[in-house]
Formats: sequence, structure tokens, C-alpha cells
Amino acid sequence: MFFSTLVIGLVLGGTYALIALGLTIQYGIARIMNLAYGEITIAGAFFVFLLVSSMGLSPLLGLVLVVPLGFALSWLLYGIVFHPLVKRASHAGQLEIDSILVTFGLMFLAQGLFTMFFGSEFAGYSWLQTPVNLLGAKIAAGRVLGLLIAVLIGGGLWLAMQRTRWGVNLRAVANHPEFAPLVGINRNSAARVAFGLGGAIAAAGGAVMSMYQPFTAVDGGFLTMKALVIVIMGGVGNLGGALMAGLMIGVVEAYVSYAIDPGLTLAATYTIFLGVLLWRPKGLFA
Amino acid sequence: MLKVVNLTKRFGGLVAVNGVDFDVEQGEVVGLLGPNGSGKSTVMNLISGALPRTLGEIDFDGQRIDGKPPHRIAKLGLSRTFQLVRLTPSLKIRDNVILPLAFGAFPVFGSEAVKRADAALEQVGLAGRGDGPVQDLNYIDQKRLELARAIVTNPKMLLLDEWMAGLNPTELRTAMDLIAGLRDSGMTILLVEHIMEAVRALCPRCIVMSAGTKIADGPTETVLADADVIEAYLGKAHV
Amino acid sequence: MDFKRRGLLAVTAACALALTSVAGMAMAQDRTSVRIGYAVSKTGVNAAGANTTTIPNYELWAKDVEAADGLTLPDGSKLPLEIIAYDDRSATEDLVRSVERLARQDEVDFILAPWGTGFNLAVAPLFARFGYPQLAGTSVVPNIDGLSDRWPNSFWLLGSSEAYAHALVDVLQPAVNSGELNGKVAMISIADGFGIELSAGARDAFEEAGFDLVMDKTYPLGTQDFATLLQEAEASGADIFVAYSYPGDTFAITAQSKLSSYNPKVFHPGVGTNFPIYAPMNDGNVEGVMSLGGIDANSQAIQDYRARHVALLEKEPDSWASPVIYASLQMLQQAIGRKGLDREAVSEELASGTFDTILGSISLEENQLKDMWYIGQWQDGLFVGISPTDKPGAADATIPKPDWN
Amino acid sequence: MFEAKNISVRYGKHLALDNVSLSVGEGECVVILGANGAGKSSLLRGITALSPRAPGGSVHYCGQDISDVPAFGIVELGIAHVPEGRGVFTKMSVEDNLRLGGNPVRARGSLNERRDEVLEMFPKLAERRRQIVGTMSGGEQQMVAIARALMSQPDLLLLDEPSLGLAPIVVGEMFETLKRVRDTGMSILIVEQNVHASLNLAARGYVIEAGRIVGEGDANTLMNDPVISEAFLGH
Amino acid sequence: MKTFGILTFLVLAVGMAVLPLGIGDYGHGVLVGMMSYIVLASAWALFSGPTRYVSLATVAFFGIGAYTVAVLADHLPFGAILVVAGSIGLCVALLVGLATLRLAGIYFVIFSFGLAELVRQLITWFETSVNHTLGRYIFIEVSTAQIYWMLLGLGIITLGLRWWIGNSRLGLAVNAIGDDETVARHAGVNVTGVKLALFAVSSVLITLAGAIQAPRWTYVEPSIVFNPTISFMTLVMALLGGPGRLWGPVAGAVPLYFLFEWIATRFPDQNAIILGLVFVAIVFLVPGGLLSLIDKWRARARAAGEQAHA
Repeated sequence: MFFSTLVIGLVLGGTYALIALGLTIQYGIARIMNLAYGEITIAGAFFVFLLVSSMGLSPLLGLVLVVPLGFALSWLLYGIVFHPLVKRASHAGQLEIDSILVTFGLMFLAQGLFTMFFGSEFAGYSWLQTPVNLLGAKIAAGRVLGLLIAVLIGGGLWLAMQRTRWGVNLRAVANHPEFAPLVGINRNSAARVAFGLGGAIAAAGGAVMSMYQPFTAVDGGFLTMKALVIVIMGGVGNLGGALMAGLMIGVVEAYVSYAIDPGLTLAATYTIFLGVLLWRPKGLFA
Repeated sequence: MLKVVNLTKRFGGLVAVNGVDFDVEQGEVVGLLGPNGSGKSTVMNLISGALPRTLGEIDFDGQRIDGKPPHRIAKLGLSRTFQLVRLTPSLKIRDNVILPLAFGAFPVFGSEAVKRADAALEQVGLAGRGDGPVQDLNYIDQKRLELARAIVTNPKMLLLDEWMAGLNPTELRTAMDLIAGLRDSGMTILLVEHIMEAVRALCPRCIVMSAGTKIADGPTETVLADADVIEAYLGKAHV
Repeated sequence: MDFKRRGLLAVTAACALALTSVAGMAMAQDRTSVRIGYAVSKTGVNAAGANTTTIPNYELWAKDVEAADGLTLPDGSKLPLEIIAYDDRSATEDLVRSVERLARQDEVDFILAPWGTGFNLAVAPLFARFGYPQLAGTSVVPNIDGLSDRWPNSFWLLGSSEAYAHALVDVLQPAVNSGELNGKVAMISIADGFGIELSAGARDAFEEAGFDLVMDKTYPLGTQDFATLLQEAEASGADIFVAYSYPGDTFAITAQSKLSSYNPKVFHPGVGTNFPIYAPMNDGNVEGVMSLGGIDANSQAIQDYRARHVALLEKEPDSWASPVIYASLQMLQQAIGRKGLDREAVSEELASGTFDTILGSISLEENQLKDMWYIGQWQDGLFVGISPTDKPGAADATIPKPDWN
Repeated sequence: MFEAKNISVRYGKHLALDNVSLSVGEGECVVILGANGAGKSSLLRGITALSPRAPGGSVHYCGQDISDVPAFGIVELGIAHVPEGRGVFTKMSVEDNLRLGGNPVRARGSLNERRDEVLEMFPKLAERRRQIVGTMSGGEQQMVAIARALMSQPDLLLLDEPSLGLAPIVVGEMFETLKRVRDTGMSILIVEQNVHASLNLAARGYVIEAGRIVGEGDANTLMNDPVISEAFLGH
Repeated sequence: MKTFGILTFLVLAVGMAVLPLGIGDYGHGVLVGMMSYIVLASAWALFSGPTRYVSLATVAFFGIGAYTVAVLADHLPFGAILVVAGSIGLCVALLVGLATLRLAGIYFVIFSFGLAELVRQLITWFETSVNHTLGRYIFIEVSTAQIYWMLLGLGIITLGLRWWIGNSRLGLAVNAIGDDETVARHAGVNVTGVKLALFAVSSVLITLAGAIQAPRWTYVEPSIVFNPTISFMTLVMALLGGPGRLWGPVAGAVPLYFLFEWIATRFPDQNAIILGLVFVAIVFLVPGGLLSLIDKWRARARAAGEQAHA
């Protein structure tokens, strides 16, 4: 039971981590608090759902296609909506309030559009439901694949951030945006790229989620909240932190559900989250 | 009035203030000098309670104040200005000055506070401007307002952190007269200052810091002639 | 001070303007139509449920009435329907206000019930006060003393928690007695009104029947993973697994059970099992799964109803609340046909009359529909009613459920 | 090679820099002296567009008007700025910081050789390439900042109080390093309070007070100029 | 000027008090909703306006109020329940405030968002696991008009408090805190104490707003009363009007409330889409709040006047 609970927790945490990665990039680098983040995830899920259910294509193909789409959508969004706000903000607090309000509006907008196009029933398809046995826990192959994709994207991203010029530049912007021009980085376009990248990951997360779990047009808010919790716990802009915190939340939920009371899993998540905020507001892995 | 013993402040691994001791007597005006980064402002922040000390003891007017929050220290009669001017732009000019009156040891509010605030504004050369917004003030006037805010409560002691920086020679003249007036009224003053002309004119005694430690303490002329001080300021060749 | 005054004036003006716009509208016109209003959760957390059961049937019924050239009144004349629909955004305050608006502003002739147990309860006093009959088809009977005295115009059509529990026990009892089932039950339920209510009923019924409740846990809304809970259920050694769950959870519970080859002899997840999407979600591999609801698959009326539903809405109705809601609308239609637009008389007729609906000929007892399918089971691709076992058309329960393949 | 004409910088109502003009010749090292708050940092920030310049005034570099080049484009032209407070990326390693310095296209071709050269100049950094900059001492961070600026292969280096907050012995070391940089023929514009060391380094200097240039001259003249002692010690 | 202000206020209050007499049930419902948001937005601005702490905990306290009524409905008279609800709100506010008011900026925002969720989860768990109930019935005979009058009273108290604070030394302190906490501290202001006091007062008012309205819903569940949309609505209304001004939140709440009501009845199917667009539009079109527009017009008028003179 001990190991299988751990495995269950890790698999669960894998998706959390993947979704949180994009948000930590958006908030850490582009400095936009995006409350409509979960809606991008749901958009990705709907996109793949559409490909699979009406065209009979493979979800994996959907995943490949959804990444550039998620990037483009978020990149445009930054240019149209957030860049003007960044430009006009007199101080960081103003931008934060503005982006909270705007993205809350976008959240409504997106949910309304999803409902209009897809209805508000559950959407989902069955794929890779064969069980895989991991340390005594039987997990859907789709879920395991989801974990692998999460690790792959997370790891790939981490490597890119460490090794490529592009990644190092983004990290520099996350670290001290005000110094970025000193090394020839255009802060605005870096922020835009980061926002797009976050959106690409969000959409990928949605594609992965759709592979093993039905969803509805209004599930985005819940995902945003989960991702926010993880981002804060991992430290804003800290990719490794988001990965670790995501897995941790998954494991904690599994153990609380198993050993204490399933009714307290979410309460435990929030308690840990609030505890981290009070004890180490800069994140567990700062 | 003020007694500082073995005052030490570490930021992470960096020791910003390292075992500093000094006293300031009632009615004294003391200059706290040193090159940039030598820890002067940190000492001011430790005294006013803006930063918690790592080690050491600070006594003010017979009470231990290290560990006390700044609002309690302020109520004991210790005011300060800040290195970079800090005002509260949501409040109009007069209200900036009324604020410390309303929350002083003997709170004053209402018409009495208005009267005293206007007197303080007049004293610093901002007579009749109490109703305007802070945004209308230029740099020197902002500094004036900050001083008015610091002195309106008739504090026992005043900490001035580079209050005269950035003033042109005429403004400096006025500023020095202002401080001299406060000194003559018996206020104890500790000032961090780079403008030597002002230091020489106002402070009979100086304390010099370098790299977090006190390197000199004594009559201003003696201290400024001290080889260590000259080296700290100008480099080796001037010795 | 000046800006304050201006602010005040601006606010006063805004208030006045807004109120006049709200107050003076809509007066009764010549009777050219029957105005039917409803407020349901078109958006928000309840939208998934409302869009699966309530809204499609309201639309289908309106369509069917239109096809019949309108509602027939006692004098044989026909009047077309005029539908006014609001979105309560899944918030009770909005729902309450919408119903007030329908009753007092739009002055509709009848108001259809909102979606969900809590929401139907929230507006029951309003329906009662304004004198509208309330046909609650998506609400299990509330556990309130003197229900029909309190709200005489409210009709609860989805059964009571005790009824579900006893119906389940009735199906299982013979198998337990024969030793086919070991009588141990593992139960999980969602932590909201629905889960609490049904699990409380089940708890009593199981105890009364001498079943052994070896696992009894609740989980919160928003739970994503049921692996640990199912692991525990399997470890408990229970032959009977019961979940009072919501659709998303139901899908996840089913998927996880298959994965971990958890094969209890009785597998009974909650709402969602009765959804048409349940079978394709599980590649059709749902034989023997029990849950709430069910239909009489041999009934021609039900088959026609399903065909019309698919034709209009391009999807099948669910096999629990959908036919009940449609039947409730047929009841309303027939009551109007007998008593006209007098709401008081219609309410009385609903309480005492007998109606011919897709569920067969039905009549209410103590403002409740009691003759209905409480427990159903997937058999040959249909979710058929198996309990009450003595109800005509009841299929025989398959126990044990065949293993997942 | 570099010339700023009548530039001003304003923060809100405060005029921090008032119509200042100055020039730096090819391979020349120029120092700007002045007390705290005199506007020295604003001058450098105005030049590299880190702080917006008030309208009017212009900046020319290598015969080109660069007044409209945004802050991030300046380093690409060959002007590297080491700001007050160093401007290093504290959560990143020495290696990463150097790499960032090599961002401009002009420096990319010979990145590795460049890095070896720079590390040769700062042997201490070579030993600690993997260290996170935020964990290093002030002097070391200053070295990182200068090394990073050199990575961009600048023709003009702007240094803002590199001796700020450093222990005297470290200050000495740093000025030695700067001398070597100067001797490579790079133009340097340095803002300093350390009068002696900086005048030793520079050929020429400006004295700035309350946002205006009040004196100018070659280093030897300034060294003995009473204006300087006046500004710093009130002698 | 002051007496004029007070007089207008009184006239307005009396006018608002007699409003329900002329209109029917739906009008009462609309008035309740409007007054509720006037109270919520004003109470929110009481703390968040000057301190600039963006709180999303509104619904946490609103829900606590409503839920307290649901728990005690059968045991105490309504008045006593309101007292208990207010006290619970106060205790929670003090506890939360002591722990969190040192969090700055976005961390406070997210904390306050999480708080509502945590409270909801804990109540749910307690009710289901310990009490084995969840939904609670509220059978208290209070008419909609009565609820409106109670809310109106609460609104008058809220605005009165805001006016009093604005004219007392506390007002100086909170504005100074919003600008620069260090300056406020050095001026002798007990910053933590002031922030805590404001947070507590604001939270109690919000709790009462929830408690007063609860009888309207008959049936209460955590998921019903802890609806995060309420927090965002409150926030956007206060910001639209301008949280720093006495009448700002009211000026934001009234038009927005009616706008949303109008959208909900006219476009029930595009409701969410339009609502979302309105949020976005507000941020872009009225960044400083509606009442700041008045300042702008006045400044423009003054400039024009000066030009005319010259």
C-alpha cells in the first residue's frame, strides 16, 4: 500500500506539475497573473477531443498540434491584451490588479465560448485504458504516458532553460527584469515569448489530461487554482520548484486520502499552501 | 541621550555593521561619516528600528530600544528622515506633517494639530502650502516636508540621513541654517552627510565608519585630518 | 468636499435610473400564448448537470408542444407556448431573483423547476408564496418534516433517499441470503447534499437488512483520483461496492476500477452511470454495472421518446432524470388541459390526478412520485430498471456482475 | 567617438540631470566625480536609455545618432553598462552571467575565446564558474559585473561606482584590473567617489554637482584642484 | 459643505428606505442584490482601498455569515444569530489577519483566494464526517423587504464608518500605510494594529451581509455560499468606482449590478461571454475608477477656464 500510494500520488502529481510549469513561466517571466490559465488548458483538451472524436485522429497527434497553437494563441493574447497594460502600469501593483481583473474576465469569456461551442456536458474519449502495474498500483497506460510526457516536457524545458541562449535569457528576465536590457534582452519580446510558452505548456497539459479524464467547459478555474498553489509552493518562476511541488501535492493528496480521510485531501493541499505562504513566501525551493 | 554598544548587523553572510560603539549626549550634533557602503545608513536604520539588529544594544533616553518596533521608538521621541525622500502622496502636504502628531506620545488631532503642522511647515519654508498635494513639491521642497514631519513632534533626537544631498549651494545655505536653528533649540541630532561643508559647519564632533566598523570618533577637524579617514575617502595617495 | 457631493449626485441618479428601468415593464396582455418561464444553470458549476438532464427536455417538450399546435386548454382551444429562460449562473441568489422576476415581472403562467436538489429547495418557498406548482425532477425528496404542508404546490419526482436504499437492498437481499454475496458493503459518497442524503439513507437500510458496512467514506468535490479509495475498497473484502458520486467522479471511478481489475460482485457508482456517454466512455464494457434510475427498455413510449430526443438534440437522454423530467412536463400539460391556466387548480390536479406519460400511467402520492425506477443496471447496452423488483417491466438483476474484460 | 549633448533626466518633478554634455575619445578613460545625489548615475542611465531622457538633447556614438536606440539595443552597438548596484543576475551562475554578456551578435562568433580571455583577467571567477552569483561577496559580484560587460566585446565601457561597498583592499585589486582593461585600448567612462584611484585610472574628468557639470579637466589638474577636495572633504 | 453632505446622505438614506414600498417582489429582490453589493464593495474598500491589499477573501466571510445562520436557524432568534455570526467573522478575521497581514502583494491576493477555499473544505469535511449532514435548511420568516432594510442599515453603517475613518486620525494612518509602511511606522503608527483593525471591521461587515441574506435561500450548502464569483464581483465593483473614495464603491456597485442583471435577463445564453468582455472593458476604459473621471472632467474644465481667461 505504501509504495502503490506513492506511485498513485506521483502519477497524479505529474499532471499537476505539467500544468503548473506553464503558469510559473507566465507569472515568473512575463509577470502576468493569469487567472484564465486553466481555460487554455481546457481549450487544449477540447481541441484534442475534437480531433479524436470527430476526425478519429490520434491524441498524440493532437498533442503535437496543440503546442504551437497554444503558443500562438497566448502570444497574440499578450500582444493584444497584456502589453498595453504593462505599458500603462505605473507600478507593479497596478499591473497585478489589472491582470487579475482582465484575466478573470477572459476566464468568463472563454467559459462562455466553450459552452457555446461544445455545450457544458462532459467531454471525453477512451484511449489507452489498459492497466500498467507499477509497484503494486495498477494505473492506466494513458495516465502513465501522461506522467512520462509531463516529465519529458518538464525535463526538456529545464534543459533548454539551462543550455540554450534563449533559455538563459528567459531565466535572466525572471531573475531581474530591470537588468535585462544591460545584456541586450528586449524585455517586452521576452515576456511575450514566455507568455506564449506558458500557454503552449498549458495547452499540452490539457491535451494530456484529455487522454485519461473527462472534462467540462468550466473545469478551468479549478485547474488554475491548483496550478497557482503549486507555483507559489515551488517559488514563482522556479521550474524545478514547480515540478517538485506538483509531484509533492500529488503524493500528499494520495497519502491523506489513504491514511487520514479523503474528505481532507483538498483541505490538506490548501493548508500546506497557506503554511508555505506564511513560512516561506518565496517558495519551498528558493 | 543615545548609547550604542557593540552594534552588529549581518545580512546573510555580509556584515554591514560590525561591533560599533558610540554615545551621543543631550544637545549634541554629531556627524556620522564614511564612504558609500560603509554602513552608516544601516546604523540609522538600526537605531530607528527599521531593521532588527543582529547583536548589540541601543539605549535611548534611558530605555533600551533595540528590539522595539519603530512606532514605539518614535513615540519615545526619536524622529528621522530617509536617505531617499519618503513621503505619503495620498495625503496632502499638511496631513503628512499631522500624521506623526496624531500618533505621537501625546496625540494631537484637529485644529490644534493643524496649527502645529502649519508652524512646522513655516519653519522649514513651506508656509501656506499645506493644502496642496505632495506631487506639486520639487525635490528640495520634498526634503523640507520630510524635515517638517520629523520635527513637528519636538523630538528629543533627530536622525538625518543625507538630508542635504542633492541641494544646490543656495539651498544648502538655507538647509544648514535650518539645522543650526534646531541645534540652537536644544535638539540632539545625529546626521549622516557627505557634504563636508555642512558637516564642518554643524557638527563639532564626528564619527567615521568604513566597511562596517568605526574608524574614528572625535572633534570634526581632528577626525577629518586623520590618515585613516582620508584614505577611506580619497584613496591612499592623499596620505 | 466637492467631489463627494458630485459622487453622491452621480450615485443617486444612477439608482433612480436603474430602478425605473426595472420597475415599469411588462403588463398582462391579451391571451395569445401561454407563458412558461424557467431559470436554470446554463453556466457555472451546475451547468453540466443542467445541460444533460433539464435543459434538453425543456427544449424537447417545447418542440413537441409546438408540433401539436400548442397547449390544449379545457375548452379545446390551443395556445402556443412562449418560453422565457434565464441563467442562474449556478448561484442561488441569482436563481431566487430570476424566479421572482418570472413570477412578478414577466408574470408567466407557469415556472419550470431549476436543476438540482439544493436549488429546488432554495426556490420552493417562492413557488409556494407565488402559488406556482413546482415539478422538481432533479431533486431527491428533501428530508423535511411536513413537506407537503409547508409547500403544498411542490412535487418531488426523483424519489427519496430511503426509497433508493431499500430498492437496492431488495435487489441484493436474495443474493446475500443465498450466500452469493458476502453481505459486506464498501460505500463512498461525495461530500455534498446529494451524497450525504443518499449515503445516510443507505446506511440505515444496510443496517436494517443486516449488511455489514465495512467501508464508509466521503470525498470532497473536485477529487481527481480515486485510486487510493478503490484500493481500500478492494482491500476491505466487500462484495458490494456503492458510490454516491457525480458524473466526473463516476467516470473516474469506473475507469480506475477497470484498470486495477477491481471486480466486486456488485458495482454501483453514482450519477453519470445513467448517462448515454457512460457506455462509449468505457468502450461499451459496462455490462452489469448498477446505479440509480433505469428505464423500461421494452416500453414503446420510452423508445419513441429517445428517438425524438436524438432527432432534436443529437444526443440520447440519460436513463434516470431525463424521462422523469419529460414526464413531469407531460403531467403539467395534461393538468392544464383539464383545468386551464388556473394555477391553484392545476396544482390540485397534479396532486390528485392520474397522467399518461412516457413512464406509463402515473399519479403522485403525498406530492411524490413513488412508482418509478430506483435502481437500474446496464444490460446489453441499455440501462434498464431492475428495482423495484415487482414493478412491471423489471429486468432480472445480473449478480454477480461479469468481470471487466 | 562618443558624445552626449544636452541630455536631461527627470524623475517625476525632480530634475536629476540638467542639460549635461560630455564626450569620450577613442581609447580614452574619462571619470565623472561628484557627491551622492549629484546625478552621476542618472547620467549613465540616461546615456544607455535605462532611464528615459527628457526631450531635447542627443547621443552620438561612432558618428551615428543613437538617441532613439532602446536600452536593449545599446549593448549591441558596443556600449556596455555596469550599473550602480552591479546589475548581475543573482540567482544565476557566474557562467550564465558571462554567457548573457555574450548576447550581442557582435560577440557571438568568438564566445569561447572571449570567455577564456575574460576569465584570465579575473582568475578568481575562473575557479568559481558554477557558483550562484548571489552567494558571492560584493567584490566578487562586481568582478562578475565587469567581466560580463567585457563579454559583449564593447568599445565603450560605462562603470557606475565600481568601488561602492567594497573593502579597501578589494577596491585596490579592482582598480588594478580596470587598468589592464584600459590598457587593452577600450574607452571607459567611469563614475566614482574614490577620487584618487579613479583619477589615477582616467586621463580626463568631469565634476558634477546637483545635476550639472561644474568642472572639467585632465586628471592631473583635477587631482590638485581644490574643487575636488571641496566636494568631498570640504577642505 | 459638511452639513450639505450629511443632509444629502440623510435624504438619500430615507429615499432608499421607502423604495420597497412602491415595487413588487422582483423589485425587492433586485434591491437586495444591489444593496448587498453596495455593502460588500464598500466594506471591501474599507480595508483594501487605502491599504492596497487586494483581498479575494470576501466570500470566505460572506459564506461564514450565511452558514452560521444555517446552523443556528432553529436555535436562536435572527437578531442573536447575527450577533454570533459577526463574532465568528471577527474571530476568523483576527486569526487570519495576524497570520497574513505581513504577506505583501500577490501573495496576499492568492492567500485570500485560498482562504475561502480552505474554509469551505473544512466546513464540508466537518459537516459530512462529524455531523453527517451537509445541506442545511433555513426556515426563518424574514421578507425580502426586511432583508433589504437590514442591508440598507448595514450599508449606512459601512459608509458611516468609512466616512468617520476618513475624517479621523485613523484615516491618515491607513492612507500613509498604503503609501509607505515604513514612513507610517516611523511616524508612530502601529501599522500591524491598524491593518488588523481595518481587516476585522471590514470582515465583520461582510460576514453580516452574508448572514442577513441567508434566509432568502432556504437551503444552504458550502458550495452554494462560498461561490468565488462573489469575491471577484465585489473587487471589480469597488475598483470600477474607485476604492479610495467614500462613494467610489457605491458608484461602481450600482451600475455594474444593474448591468449584470440586465445582461443576465436579456442574454441568458451569452451571459458569461458578455460579462467577461465587460470586465476587460472596465480595465481598459476606466483604469482609475469612475469617480476619477469626475476629477478629470473638472481638471479639463479648469484648464479650459484658465485658457479662456488667458
